[in-house]
Amino acid sequence: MGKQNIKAEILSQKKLSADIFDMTLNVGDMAREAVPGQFVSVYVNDGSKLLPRPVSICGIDREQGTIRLVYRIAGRGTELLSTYEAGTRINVLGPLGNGFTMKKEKAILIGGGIGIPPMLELAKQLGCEKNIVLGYRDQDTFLKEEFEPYGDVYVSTEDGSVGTKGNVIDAVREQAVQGAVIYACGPTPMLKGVKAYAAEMGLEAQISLEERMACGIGACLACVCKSKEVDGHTHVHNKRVCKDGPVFDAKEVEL
Amino acid sequence: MGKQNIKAEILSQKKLSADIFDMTLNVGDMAREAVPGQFVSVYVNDGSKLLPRPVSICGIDREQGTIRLVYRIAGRGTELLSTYEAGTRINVLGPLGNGFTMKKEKAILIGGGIGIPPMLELAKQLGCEKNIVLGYRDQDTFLKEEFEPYGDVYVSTEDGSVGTKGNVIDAVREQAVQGAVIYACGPTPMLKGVKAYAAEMGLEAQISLEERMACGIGACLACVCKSKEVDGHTHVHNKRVCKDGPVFDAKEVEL
Amino acid sequence: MNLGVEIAGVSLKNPVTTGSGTFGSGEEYSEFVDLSSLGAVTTKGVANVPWPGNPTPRVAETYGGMLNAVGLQNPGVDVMIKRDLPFLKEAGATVIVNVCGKTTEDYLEVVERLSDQPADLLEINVSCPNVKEGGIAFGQDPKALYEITKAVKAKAKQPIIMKLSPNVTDIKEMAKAAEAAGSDALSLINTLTGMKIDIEKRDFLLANKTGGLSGPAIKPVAVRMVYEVCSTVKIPVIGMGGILTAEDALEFIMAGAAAVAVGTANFTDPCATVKVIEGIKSYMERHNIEDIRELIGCVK
Amino acid sequence: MNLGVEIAGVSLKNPVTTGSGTFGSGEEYSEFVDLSSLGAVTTKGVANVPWPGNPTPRVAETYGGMLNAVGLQNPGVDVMIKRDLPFLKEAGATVIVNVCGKTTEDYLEVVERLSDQPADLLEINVSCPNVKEGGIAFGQDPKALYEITKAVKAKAKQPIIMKLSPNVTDIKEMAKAAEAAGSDALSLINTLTGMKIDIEKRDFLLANKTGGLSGPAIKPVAVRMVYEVCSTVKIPVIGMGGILTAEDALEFIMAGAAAVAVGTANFTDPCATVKVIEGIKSYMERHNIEDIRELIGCVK
Ligand SMILES: Cc1cc2nc3c(=O)[nH]c(=O)nc-3n(C[C@H](O)[C@H](O)[C@H](O)COP(=O)(O)OP(=O)(O)OC[C@H]3O[C@@H](n4cnc5c(N)ncnc54)[C@H](O)[C@@H]3O)c2cc1C
Ligand SMILES: Cc1cc2nc3c(=O)[nH]c(=O)nc-3n(C[C@H](O)[C@H](O)[C@H](O)COP(=O)(O)OP(=O)(O)OC[C@H]3O[C@@H](n4cnc5c(N)ncnc54)[C@H](O)[C@@H]3O)c2cc1C
Ligand SMILES: Cc1cc2nc3c(=O)[nH]c(=O)nc-3n(C[C@H](O)[C@H](O)[C@H](O)COP(=O)(O)O)c2cc1C
Ligand SMILES: Cc1cc2nc3c(=O)[nH]c(=O)nc-3n(C[C@H](O)[C@H](O)[C@H](O)COP(=O)(O)O)c2cc1C
Ligand code: FES
Ligand code: FES
Repeated sequence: MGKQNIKAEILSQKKLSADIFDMTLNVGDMAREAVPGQFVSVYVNDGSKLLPRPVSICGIDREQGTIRLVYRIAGRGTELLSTYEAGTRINVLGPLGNGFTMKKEKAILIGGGIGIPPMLELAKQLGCEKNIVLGYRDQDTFLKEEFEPYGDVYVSTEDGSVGTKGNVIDAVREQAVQGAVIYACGPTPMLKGVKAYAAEMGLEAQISLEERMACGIGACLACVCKSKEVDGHTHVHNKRVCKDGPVFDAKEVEL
Repeated sequence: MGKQNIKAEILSQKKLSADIFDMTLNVGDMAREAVPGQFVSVYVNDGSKLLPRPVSICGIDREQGTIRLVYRIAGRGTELLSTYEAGTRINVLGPLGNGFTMKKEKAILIGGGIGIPPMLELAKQLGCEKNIVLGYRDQDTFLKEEFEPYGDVYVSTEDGSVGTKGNVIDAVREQAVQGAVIYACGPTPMLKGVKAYAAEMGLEAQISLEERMACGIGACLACVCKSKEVDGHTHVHNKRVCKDGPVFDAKEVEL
Repeated sequence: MNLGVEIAGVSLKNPVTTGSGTFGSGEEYSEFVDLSSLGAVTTKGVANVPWPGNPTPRVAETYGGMLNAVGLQNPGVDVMIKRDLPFLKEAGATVIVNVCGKTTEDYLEVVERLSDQPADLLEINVSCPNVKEGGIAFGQDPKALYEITKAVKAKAKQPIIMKLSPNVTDIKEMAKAAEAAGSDALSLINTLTGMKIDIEKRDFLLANKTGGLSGPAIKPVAVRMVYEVCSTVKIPVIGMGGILTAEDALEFIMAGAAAVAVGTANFTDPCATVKVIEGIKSYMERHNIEDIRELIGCVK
Repeated sequence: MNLGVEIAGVSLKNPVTTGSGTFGSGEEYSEFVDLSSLGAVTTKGVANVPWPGNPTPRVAETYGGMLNAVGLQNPGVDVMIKRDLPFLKEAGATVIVNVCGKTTEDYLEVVERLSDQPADLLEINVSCPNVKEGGIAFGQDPKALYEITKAVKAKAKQPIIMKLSPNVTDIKEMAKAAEAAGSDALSLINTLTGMKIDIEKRDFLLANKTGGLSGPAIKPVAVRMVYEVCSTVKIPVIGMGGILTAEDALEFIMAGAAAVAVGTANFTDPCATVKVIEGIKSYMERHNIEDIRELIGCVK
């Protein structure tokens, strides 16, 4: 069945904090196809905007056929999205990308900032023992409580208001967080830190990257990252974040 | 006080017939400034559309501070407008143009198609004796009942389903409609007919013209019509429909 | 906080003027905008004699933009001198008079008539795509542009701003020609030539067939050209093309424009110019910028 | 009802193809579109050897459009022959292979390698603004365009379509040069060179600084150029630039295009091509048009 291009109804839209919103979409079969770490392309209802907004899937309800998206207002598109009330219908293309490869080994889940949402569905679905590290700017620790049922939760904040002062790797070191496989999503500087830490500790790390996109399905070659191996498409060293990723083995990519 | 540029709330939106809609807007002071025959520039909430849609004022409630617009879906802009529910806020610039000069002499009000709406407020405000002639395509005689309190109403339809088969001038002749001043709004071929009839009968005729607009306030010189006299702005023979009109003495303009 | 900029020795209290032809003579917009609060008012193009312009329809909406083929309807320089300039000066506006013509002589006649008038700057439109002899020929050939610039500069008492057409292969060549001939400043872009077809009527939407495309649709082309020109010449540039918001204006300024003009946006919101100025101020406050000139050309 | 058209002796079952570079090799979109239902699939530009393309960010959204500076990343003609052409033929598609190069020799090498391959038409991209040596120099000078067209035509086994750049003063000159050199057809427009600045970061949004502007924003320019070219040359034209809907496609057809390409719209809706075809059909039904060819160039 694969990817679908549908008009989805917004079932709920909530403000989680100053600039973070939480939206549930009725997407039918798309929910049954989706796996943690995948994303969807969301189209806003304004003629001046032609390109989709890629947003990670934060929650999947296969039975209800719904997905949950948690997003930050980053510009006009996400701002518009946040104004849509329940009942509004928007175009959604998905599920896109590869998602995380769920391993049996003890896991460290690391989410930073707006990279936290996709880790939630992963936390739910990963069958193994989990430690969860969440990095925030300040005391606005959105989604934190929702992670608590799934493992031990460690927090870092840039301003030190909650948990370890510093970044997620500071928290991992300070709290001596243990695990064999790291799953991570967050801003590039954080992912660089994760990659270095994993290399240092000899751990496997699956990291979810971000890049500007157009098609979202691997056709336009907008969203490439530098890869160690030649890529399957162009046979250079450019993997497509939207199709070959967004999740990559940290060893595979240059950041 | 003059023209205003406001964000107005839609108080009601009703479908009058297949493609005709009836909208009331809360415009505050703008309603107190408006006179019959003036129009407003309506902006639709879609980034791909920058120019306003000029729409004649069909009703004015000075006390409530509301105006009523009756419009036909002619393209994407008016289609979008028709989807907005009560509570939606849209940008409105107005009141624009000159409006009809209300005379004391017995009047013939002539409206054709989507030129009918502006005649309604004129019918209400004109103090004198009135005959009203309305031209429709077919039996969809929108607004007809609302004219009945203000004078004798004659109807023409293109398909002959109601009243005189033919155009408004056919109805005027067939019914020997009497009056000293004609006030008319409708498509250009109809206005040509009105102009010719008025000349033939030696009557004064005030006709409301339509032209593609950009600024709506007389600055861009998009919306000119050929005038007999040199115009006040450019001193050629181009009067601006949005500012010098939309209502002109039929003798003044070439159609 | 300083918003003032200088164009060829003339001080503008802020970098925001109006796109010629989109703001009339200023009078029509004075109901919405305090004209003295603008950096300058740029008037509709004026010729030596009145021009009736093109047949209607003269405008058509396009996706994120519009086409116009007004064809430079204007009352001629005498009416401008008698009616519009006194009005603008009375209103406290700094004034850029946009000048159009069919022949070099037409341009020179207007420039001469304006020599003792309270016009602060003259913008020479050699780039109107809507009139066969409306100057576009001057604006698409560097040699012709050089010649007319030279001739106008020799006659003009006010500093001159040559207004460039984007309908060229290499805008840098054009800018260099105008600079070499003595132009005091440049403005760009004028409209891109475009067309719209009414598929129901199977006819052109504009009576003139083609028209000039303006509005936010063209902004990326305009910013690119302003950047290219500012990297090439030393004279100041007034940037325009699709500015709707302060953010848009700042793109031009960072690309190197010393001032910007708001055109089509006036039709979408008659208060657009004022909002752009306010928005620039709050950007500067937010980023602790003392002087707008720090931002001019800051992106290289 | 006939929707079929002919380009240089090749029959397309309908006039709708894809904009090179916006539809990959067709494979990615085959989940959404039955490739055999399109008039043709036009592939991403292919060079003699793999090209890595430009650094990221490679795309930026603009008002009613987008900028791209992908820089012609492509796997080279060998992979195209081994992987993409068999896939497309298996899928039943008519195929237009878009060819790019840095030097004349590069182009000739690709064209030669394709001579015995199941490519129905070759589209020669001499108009990519995103690679210094990506052919744009060929596309902005009529003499250079004449030379490369002549050279490619001499080698090509398939009919060739020269793809023109809109970043020129006079598109008619370019079209005439390509026709005179023997091009079998023309396609236009490629993207307009543009720029976007991130005013918060005070930097260019694209790593390449400039990119190619596409999408509905540019449609009026594209329709105008297609009209001008169709009024100038006799060879068929594939029109493109901002087609989102069947109405947009019909504008190009009425302006004279024998076929059209849907580009950026694929990113807004992966089924855009199919919807354009359906929309053209229903327009023809509504207006009782038996043959699409009645509409080609019907507006004069
Ligand atoms: C795979 C992936 C998953 C993502 N998941 C989430 C998520 O779960 N929650 C969330 O809040 N954000 C997420 N983002 C970032 C999100 O896509 C951007 O914040 C959003 O597109 C910004 O749109 P805008 O209109 O508000 O901003 P604008 O800056 O106005 O957007 C203009 C254009 O740039 C693109 N763009 C802007 N910022 C980014 C960005 N950081 N990455 C990619 N494209 C961008 C937009 O899609 C649009 O095309 C994700 C990005 C990617 C690539
Ligand atoms: C003074 C005046 C008063 C009007 N009063 C009414 C009224 O009371 N009720 C009503 O239904 N219609 C009225 N119209 C016509 C109305 O403005 C158009 O039907 C409407 O603008 C179409 O917009 P659209 O987006 O649906 O069509 P589109 O064709 O998509 O519009 C594209 C552009 O063309 C302009 N345009 C399209 N048709 C016309 C037209 N006939 N006249 C002027 N501009 C046009 C639009 O404003 C827009 O800028 C009036 C027009 C004028 C000039
Ligand atoms: C209706 C209209 C009339 C115009 N008239 C003139 C003119 O008389 N002289 C001139 O130099 N430019 C004229 N222009 C061009 C504008 O001044 C400006 O260069 C162009 O529209 C790009 O800016 P914008 O996108 O902000 O409108 C006109 C533009 C429009 C839309
Ligand atoms: C992401 C992207 C990549 C493109 N790559 C190519 C290419 O490889 N070769 C080419 O000739 N044109 C290329 N183009 C140009 C398109 O084929 C087309 O000419 C242009 O985008 C205008 O059409 P549109 O507005 O429908 O997109 C590309 C355009 C985009 C947006
Ligand atoms: S967004 Fe098009 S290839 Fe990734
Ligand atoms: S619409 Fe601008 S002058 Fe009338």
